[in-house]
Amino acid sequence: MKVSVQPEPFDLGAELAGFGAGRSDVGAVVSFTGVVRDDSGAMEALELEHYPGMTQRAIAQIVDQAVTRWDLADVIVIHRHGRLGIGEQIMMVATAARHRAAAFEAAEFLMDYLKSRAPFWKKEHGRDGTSWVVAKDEDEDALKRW
Amino acid sequence: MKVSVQPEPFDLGAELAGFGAGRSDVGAVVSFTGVVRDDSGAMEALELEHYPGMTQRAIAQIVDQAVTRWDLADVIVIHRHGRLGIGEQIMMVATAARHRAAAFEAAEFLMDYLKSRAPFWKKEHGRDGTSWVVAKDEDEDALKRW
Amino acid sequence: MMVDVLYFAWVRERIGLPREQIETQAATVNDLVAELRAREPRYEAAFADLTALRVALDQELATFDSPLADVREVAFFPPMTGG
Amino acid sequence: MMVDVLYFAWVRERIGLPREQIETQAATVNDLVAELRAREPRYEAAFADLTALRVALDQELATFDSPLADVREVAFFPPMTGG
Repeated sequence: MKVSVQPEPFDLGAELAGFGAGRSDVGAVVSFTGVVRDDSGAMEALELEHYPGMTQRAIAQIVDQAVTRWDLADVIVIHRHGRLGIGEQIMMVATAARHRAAAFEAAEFLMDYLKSRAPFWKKEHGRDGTSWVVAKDEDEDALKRW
Repeated sequence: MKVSVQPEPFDLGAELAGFGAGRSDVGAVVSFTGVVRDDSGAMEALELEHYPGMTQRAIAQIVDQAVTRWDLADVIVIHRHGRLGIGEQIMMVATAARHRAAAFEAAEFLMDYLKSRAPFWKKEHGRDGTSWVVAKDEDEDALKRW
Repeated sequence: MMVDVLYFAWVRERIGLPREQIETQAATVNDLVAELRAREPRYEAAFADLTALRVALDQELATFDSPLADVREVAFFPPMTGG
Repeated sequence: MMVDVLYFAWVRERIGLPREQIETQAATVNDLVAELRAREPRYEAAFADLTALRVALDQELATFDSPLADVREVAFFPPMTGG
């Protein structure tokens, strides 16, 4: 299990190389990577604020829930904070399991919870000023399926 | 879009590096990697037979269905054949989309269809002999959700 | 007409060859299967349970009642286990 | 009692500071919010709509009717937008 909250970029390939390796019971590895998108065409950067004392622990609790619920051989969560440019990686999740259903479900569960329960706040910096990203009702609703 | 059917190993990290890059409309990248598992503790290798004339085309058709159904910026499917050792990567799928739901759903759709509609057959080589892997009813059932 | 008939996985092993050319007047896949089963016990064994088999015509999945007109390649195999 | 009160995102911007120490006798989060709103218009503005706010007590998500007994750190922020 690895949880990291960091301003630095991460290397997805390096993180996945060797993930779940050396175990004969891993048949499925799923990864998710979140990337800074520019929907308006006027965005310059995305700034991620977080709650330093709480973030690491909140993510670890979400990972614990996933591990309790699915039979996972390994999990990675890396979440960046600070100012990120368009196309930069914001965060990643990886799950290793015996079967694909568990690996997919656990990765989606982790994403749904990280989205609405990990203390991060996104602010868009654009040519026309700044604005806080508003949490979507559908992200809160997504938690209900678990 | 990339579809490759090959006996050689692939480099997951190298495939994902730059996948969906240079586009400002990609917010989510999902990857799945299938790995040779040893459930019995007596397996020595997994052999994948395929139907050379049909495989590439069958996979391309499955990818076309996914692209029609979800708004995907890019897709990778790599599937190996031949003899693979425990822990070796069998295949990978990657999807790039604006939002996470589309990236996850399309990756799961691709996996469900590759499992039951791409012409591959797995044979387990173990200390106690060889046996063909039998398709599971649940894999056929998994197609019904799409 | 002449068709290439291909066998994969345990169908190939049971029949003992990966492909053969067959001269047939079969109208459907089912008719072709009946001709093959009549040949020898190894074919009879391979085609004993059609629910355990799949068929592709010219490299597209098809059903056993599909017509064979203009088909050049018929492949028989067990349910696929990719991924 | 003394509590550390932390503000994040637009709550921090609206109040104009990231954290402060407050001496309070508030029994619940709601009581603390009432005290803060009575202070100055910028607090009144930040806490105008509690449905747009979340609260954490000692770095665990909580509700506005939670008791404050033994709590040392209270954080107010909008719904989270991680991932």
